Amino acid sequence: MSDPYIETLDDERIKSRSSFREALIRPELGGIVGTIIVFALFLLFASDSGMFGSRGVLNWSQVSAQFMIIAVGACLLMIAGEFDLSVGSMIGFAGMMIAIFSVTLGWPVWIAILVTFAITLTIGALNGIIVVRTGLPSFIVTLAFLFILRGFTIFFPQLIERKTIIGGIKDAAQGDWLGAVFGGKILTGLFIWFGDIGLIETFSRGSRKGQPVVDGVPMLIIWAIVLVIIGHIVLTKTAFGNWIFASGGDAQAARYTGVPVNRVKIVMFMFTAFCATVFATCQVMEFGSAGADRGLLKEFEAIIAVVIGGALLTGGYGSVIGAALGALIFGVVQQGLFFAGVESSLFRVFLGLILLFAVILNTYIRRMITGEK
Amino acid sequence: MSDPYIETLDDERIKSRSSFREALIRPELGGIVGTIIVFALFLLFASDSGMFGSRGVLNWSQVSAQFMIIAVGACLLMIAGEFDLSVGSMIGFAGMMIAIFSVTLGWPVWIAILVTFAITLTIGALNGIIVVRTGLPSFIVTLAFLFILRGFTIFFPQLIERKTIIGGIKDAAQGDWLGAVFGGKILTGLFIWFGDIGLIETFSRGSRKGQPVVDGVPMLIIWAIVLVIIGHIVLTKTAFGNWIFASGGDAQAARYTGVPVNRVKIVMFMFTAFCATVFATCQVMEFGSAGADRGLLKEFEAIIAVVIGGALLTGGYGSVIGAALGALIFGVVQQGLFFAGVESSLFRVFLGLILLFAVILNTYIRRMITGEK
Amino acid sequence: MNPEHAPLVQMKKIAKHFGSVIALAGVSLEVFPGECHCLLGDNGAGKSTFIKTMSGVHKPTKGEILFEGKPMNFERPRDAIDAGIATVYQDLAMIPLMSISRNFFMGNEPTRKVGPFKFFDHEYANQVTMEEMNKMGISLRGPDQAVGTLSGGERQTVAIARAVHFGAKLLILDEPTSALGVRQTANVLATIDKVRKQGIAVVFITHNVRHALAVGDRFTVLNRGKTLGTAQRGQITPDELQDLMAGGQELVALEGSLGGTV
Amino acid sequence: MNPEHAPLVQMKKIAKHFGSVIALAGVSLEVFPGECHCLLGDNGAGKSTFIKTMSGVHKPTKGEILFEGKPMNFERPRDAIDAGIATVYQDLAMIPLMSISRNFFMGNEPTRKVGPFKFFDHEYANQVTMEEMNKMGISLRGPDQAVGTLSGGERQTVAIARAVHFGAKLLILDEPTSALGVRQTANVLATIDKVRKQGIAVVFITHNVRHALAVGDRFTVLNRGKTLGTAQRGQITPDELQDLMAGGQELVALEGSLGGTV
Amino acid sequence: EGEKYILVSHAPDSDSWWNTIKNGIALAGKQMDVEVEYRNPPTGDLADMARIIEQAAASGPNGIITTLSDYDVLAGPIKAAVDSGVDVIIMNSGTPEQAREVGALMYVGQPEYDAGHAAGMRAKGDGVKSFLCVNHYISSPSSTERCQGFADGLGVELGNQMIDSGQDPSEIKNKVQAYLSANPETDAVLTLGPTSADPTLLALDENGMAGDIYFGTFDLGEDIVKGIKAGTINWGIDQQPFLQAYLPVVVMTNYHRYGVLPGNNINSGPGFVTKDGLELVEKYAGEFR
Ligand SMILES: Nc1ncnc2c1ncn2[C@@H]1O[C@H](COP(=O)(O)OP(=O)(O)OP(=O)(O)O)[C@@H](O)[C@H]1O
Ligand SMILES: Nc1ncnc2c1ncn2[C@@H]1O[C@H](COP(=O)(O)OP(=O)(O)OP(=O)(O)O)[C@@H](O)[C@H]1O
Ligand SMILES: [Mg+2]
Ligand SMILES: [Mg+2]
Repeated sequence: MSDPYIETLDDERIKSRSSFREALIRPELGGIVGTIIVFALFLLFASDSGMFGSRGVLNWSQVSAQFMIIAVGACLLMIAGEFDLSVGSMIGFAGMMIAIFSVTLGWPVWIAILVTFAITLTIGALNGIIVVRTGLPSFIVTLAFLFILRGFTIFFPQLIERKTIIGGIKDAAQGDWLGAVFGGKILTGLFIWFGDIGLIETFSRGSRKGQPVVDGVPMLIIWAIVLVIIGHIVLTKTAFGNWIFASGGDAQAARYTGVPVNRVKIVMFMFTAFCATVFATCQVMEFGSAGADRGLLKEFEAIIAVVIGGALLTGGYGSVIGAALGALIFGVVQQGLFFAGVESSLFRVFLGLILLFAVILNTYIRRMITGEK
Repeated sequence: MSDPYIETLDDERIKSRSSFREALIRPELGGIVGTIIVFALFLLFASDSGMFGSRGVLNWSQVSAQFMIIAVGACLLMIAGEFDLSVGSMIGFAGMMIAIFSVTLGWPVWIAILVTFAITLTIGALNGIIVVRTGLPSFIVTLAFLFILRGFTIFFPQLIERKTIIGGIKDAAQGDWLGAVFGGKILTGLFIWFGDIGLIETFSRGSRKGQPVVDGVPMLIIWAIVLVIIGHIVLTKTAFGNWIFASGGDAQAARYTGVPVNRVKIVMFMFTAFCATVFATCQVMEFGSAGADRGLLKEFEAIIAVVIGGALLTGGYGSVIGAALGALIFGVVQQGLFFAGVESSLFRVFLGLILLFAVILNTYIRRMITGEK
Repeated sequence: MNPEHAPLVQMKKIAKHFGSVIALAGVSLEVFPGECHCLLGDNGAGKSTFIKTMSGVHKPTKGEILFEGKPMNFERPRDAIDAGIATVYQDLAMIPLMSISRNFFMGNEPTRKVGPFKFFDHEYANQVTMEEMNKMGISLRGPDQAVGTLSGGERQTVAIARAVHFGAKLLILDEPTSALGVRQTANVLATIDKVRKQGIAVVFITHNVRHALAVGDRFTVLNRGKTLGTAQRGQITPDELQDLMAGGQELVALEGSLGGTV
Repeated sequence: MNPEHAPLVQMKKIAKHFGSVIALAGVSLEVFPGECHCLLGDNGAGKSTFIKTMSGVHKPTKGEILFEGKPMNFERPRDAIDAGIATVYQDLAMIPLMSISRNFFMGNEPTRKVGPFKFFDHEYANQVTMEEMNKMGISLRGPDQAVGTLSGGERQTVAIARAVHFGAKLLILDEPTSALGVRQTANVLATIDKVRKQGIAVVFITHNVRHALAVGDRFTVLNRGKTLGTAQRGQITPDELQDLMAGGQELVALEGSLGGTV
Repeated sequence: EGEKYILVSHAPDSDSWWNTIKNGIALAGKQMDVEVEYRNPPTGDLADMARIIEQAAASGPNGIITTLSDYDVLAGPIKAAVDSGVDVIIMNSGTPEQAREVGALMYVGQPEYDAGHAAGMRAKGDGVKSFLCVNHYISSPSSTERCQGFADGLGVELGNQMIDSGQDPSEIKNKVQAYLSANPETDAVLTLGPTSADPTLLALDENGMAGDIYFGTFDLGEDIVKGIKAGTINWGIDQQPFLQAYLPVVVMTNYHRYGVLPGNNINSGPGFVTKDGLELVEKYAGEFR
């Protein structure tokens, strides 16, 4: 046979496409475009509302960071071809477990947190095992867990403490090393110095007069960044990442070629549970209480962030960076509407419209990538 | 070629299967078994609680009928391969529209109802058009509408009346013919006679002393029965029913053979919206007010009923009778737990467990039918 | 074959682009009533894409389709079916979860009137399905068996039987024999022959030169989105055809080591 | 072919039932190293089912599998792959949304160590993929093209190239040539020939007698879940083989009207 | 002896304020030696609640204690229950007039609009001119009434001063912060219960407005009591939910056993809880207070 390399290099059946356009079309393009649009709009309409002051930035960063934490888990799971409707209930459940262990039972907070992680990871694995063993759609299985976990989250504290909010975790977590990993702040020294040299504003009145308005980076944001980076590397740069894509693209085909699809899916369900528990722990440590209604509808918010970020609901396609941008868009829009003073009940309408707009944009981009019609 | 008919009649490659077993395995078998189990359990544990008294029966029949109305729509839509998360928001929205038209704007109730149906059917069609035109998953599109419709349902009455509940519809609907079709009762004469001959209890005091406690069959139940029958006939006995199966089974293949898949799907979205509006209208006519929180989570309840009834979440398989039985199970369990005096926060736990149990049973049955492994 | 007849279908300079991919770069073809027109060519040559423009699945990017002399603009497969074009696709149009008879009549459901209402006539459908499948040499367990439980070849046979049963003026078969056993293949070829003799035009895509020569009246070879020309039966030897199909490449070395034409 | 060798695989009285369907009713077979064993038979004869029990996809209902003399109990395809069995399935194991090179190395990802971590070596994967595909005579636009945009034949070539590249002691090909053009078919047959000469055992399923005769050393014919026996190359004429494959039915009438063996 | 009473609320399962109610009814049940049950629509859908009242009546209790959060929806089922011989007491939401109309024995509770109005008057006296109402339960009519009453008490338009905060604490916290930094001239914050008060406290802590901005809240909870103690919260309006649950059981039991009935409705609130006299409140906050 003649050397076919030459043939490869130019094929008359391909219309030329500029390398600029080539570089542009990637799963996260929709997220990037969306982020630019959103920031441009709010800079235009809400720049004088304090949204881009240091406190404002911290404000929407925290909201976005929360979304990011659960979006990373949901994103990898969705790429692996499943999704998890029990994320919200899991958040409520995990918080309640930590509260019961540390306040009611009086365990040290770090033990309470570790035991809770063990429990939620087990539940995540159970979700996964049921899905892969029975072949049922994860929608149904995790919907069942949505109800079961929420039911227990309401039932347990009532049975034990006769209330559905358990407080006092802040006192219990005082000086606890693991508590600080979730609820603390870092770089406080730096920010106080920023405040001293006038780089950021200081409080002009109230109990904390003279202190900088932002006194550190909450661990919540650190967790979000770390999870996004790890998720991105695992997905794109490792063999396991290839398995995630394969399991979501076509589980049967992946199984035929020896990818341990069941293991991949179960691990992803566990990772989603892990992210939900990180979310819950950060929240409990920040607010010092756990309530039975925590996390309501968070599963949808995670899925929305992921989908805005360009992932395919049916699996096999997506990007963690995209999901993180989706979470950022979500957080900025939600808070931005408040800064801009838009009637707050219209937030839902905006959310729906953004979601629609984002998925349509993403579909267009994906078609350009895969060349489908 | 030799006549191949003989060959067909007995094939050595098929293990014999009793005709009894053959007759048993049908999509609704899971629903039938579930219904029997549920009734047996409650007859055992809650028979002295008034659950099977005339008022008790009416109570769970009404709840089941409500579920049935939305389950029929969700069932046909699911068999056609899509689903609709905006059902709950649609219920709230439709009720609110009727209230605004008839109370705030003072239109005759029948006009208010007809205009509302026109609006919701248009929204249903819009849902469908977006889904088929863009090829986006209906999960996402209808999730967007879940937020958009709920947002408007909260926003409009606040804008107009500064509250989130609009009452006074009962007065407006007094003597309205279309109002009675949704909110009336039939067979009242028969029930009064039942009361007179002592077949059912009568009120012991108050303004209705001597009247039977159940004074007729609410139109809600009639609507449920009619919708189930029509849905069943259309699905199994008409060409359109074949198209519904085909569209859900494999839209591409159906399109190739000339099935108007897009039209089928859009019509099914409209039918789902129709069912949601019937639900809302019955509710508004019965209770006389529309609130912004009506219908919350009803989309899940509809999907759960359909899935308990044996339909396949991925489309192409299911039965309306099954969905109706699923709704019956759902309603009886929900109200039955109240009758049995079970701690109400555990209701969700039960719901989750029943859902899991039902789908596993159904999967087993479906595998027997299709012979998959 | 009657070349003096007016052609049933005329495809004129059909081009089809998918995004940046040029699948067809101007292919022309005529199909006459009562002829079996074989479409041959390498993998990826564009055969499936070409017949999909004929059956209304794809809209051509450029070019014109004349059906019975009139320009046709198929918006969807339904239009082509209504015009009288029946197609068996390479990726079969079958719904695995539905029964064989429901699949068979999908889109062409037989109905029975009861009062003002029309109902699907299941009995008739079951009966016809059993008969047609038996004619193709496949014995079914029953017409209500789910298609998903059939083997690949059995499914293909259902698809062909369906197209033949509703077969209109033009029957398009996209590699119908590729998954078939010898007996089924013979049946399909015999069916093509029978259909052609009834005056129906057939477009038959295959990679198998022998199958093509067995039933073909004319042969058009596609290569990389372009046509290499059309030959009459008898004007071309099997070896020439084979050479054309392989894109004119030298296969001598390979063939030698494997003992003759493959 | 070395019949005096110990067989690589021995399948003993394999039966497989799906619910009420009996797909295999006790099929036995031996495959020796370095031989190409052709598995032939009608549609629905059970060929795909049979090789799936060999490659760990299905667990046989009854029967025993010996691999290199030891009883094997494959729980999942991974086990078979690890034991050295590479398979190209009839329904290809390809992920349409993933790039060709990611598909190529799916389940066998090449890794590069960076400190304590192992990363997917994309560069190496891309390079190998391009090379292997070129060897099969397919020129790709680029290794990061999505598999979903390839034609059916192109996809099949990727699947075969993958199996050959990781090709272990036994290579199973389920109708690999059915969707292929002449050139690609020749390539595949040449590849089988090459692989066999390296001492690897090949199980080759086809409906095409000529393809079977071109490379096969032994021929086993399945019919309705049972084996009709195994023949050596040279012990059987093409016509006899054809007769066996069609289940012993008389095809004379048909063949006559269509001009010879189809 | 062994009478059965069912309390039906309109609250979704997860609403923590209703604990006190559950505890109150349980305690009364124990003390009076009667059987008590608590029922609520899981999602807070009032139409579902109507069905629950019908169900409760069908199960043949001696009495039903229920909220009347929407007269239109609930009047029918309650009247039917009364007519079939079940005694009803209205608690928490609704008004004394509506209770009389449906044929209930009495009304125990705090009319929401009036409570809001009283709070508004008090805040006006303290010099408040603008406020932010953090509504965590926008779809419930009674929460809107509280905000509306407060605005009317102050004598200002409600307008955009009520926000739909959602129920997630982080969202509430961040939304309050966002509103306050966009509208820094806001004089006062009004929250409608622990769900919105707790995160609001944290929000004010973080943006340095704690103790500086006027802060009033409905309903008590652990953190609210701490806030009052610390001076961050100026006052809490206590409607004493414990009494709303406890009293109807006691009243009905005695009515059924001995035929005695108080001659008037009982207003369990509004009582303003301030820094003074917090000890018991603190001890039992969230449980009986
Ligand atoms: N939807 C699509 N999007 C992008 N490219 C496509 C699409 N469909 C086909 N192609 C490309 O068009 C070319 C022609 O494909 P087509 O399926 O028509 O080939 P074919 O001649 O039928 O090949 P085979 O014999 O393998 O079936 C191929 O290179 C294929 O990759
Ligand atoms: N998962 C399954 N469930 C039920 N029946 C099955 C299943 N898989 C295969 N069968 C049946 O087993 C029989 C053998 O099928 P198989 O796919 O092995 O045939 P084959 O020889 O590969 O045919 P072909 O040449 O058409 O590919 C067929 O009758 C088929 O209907
Ligand atoms: Mg093709
Ligand atoms: Mg096969």
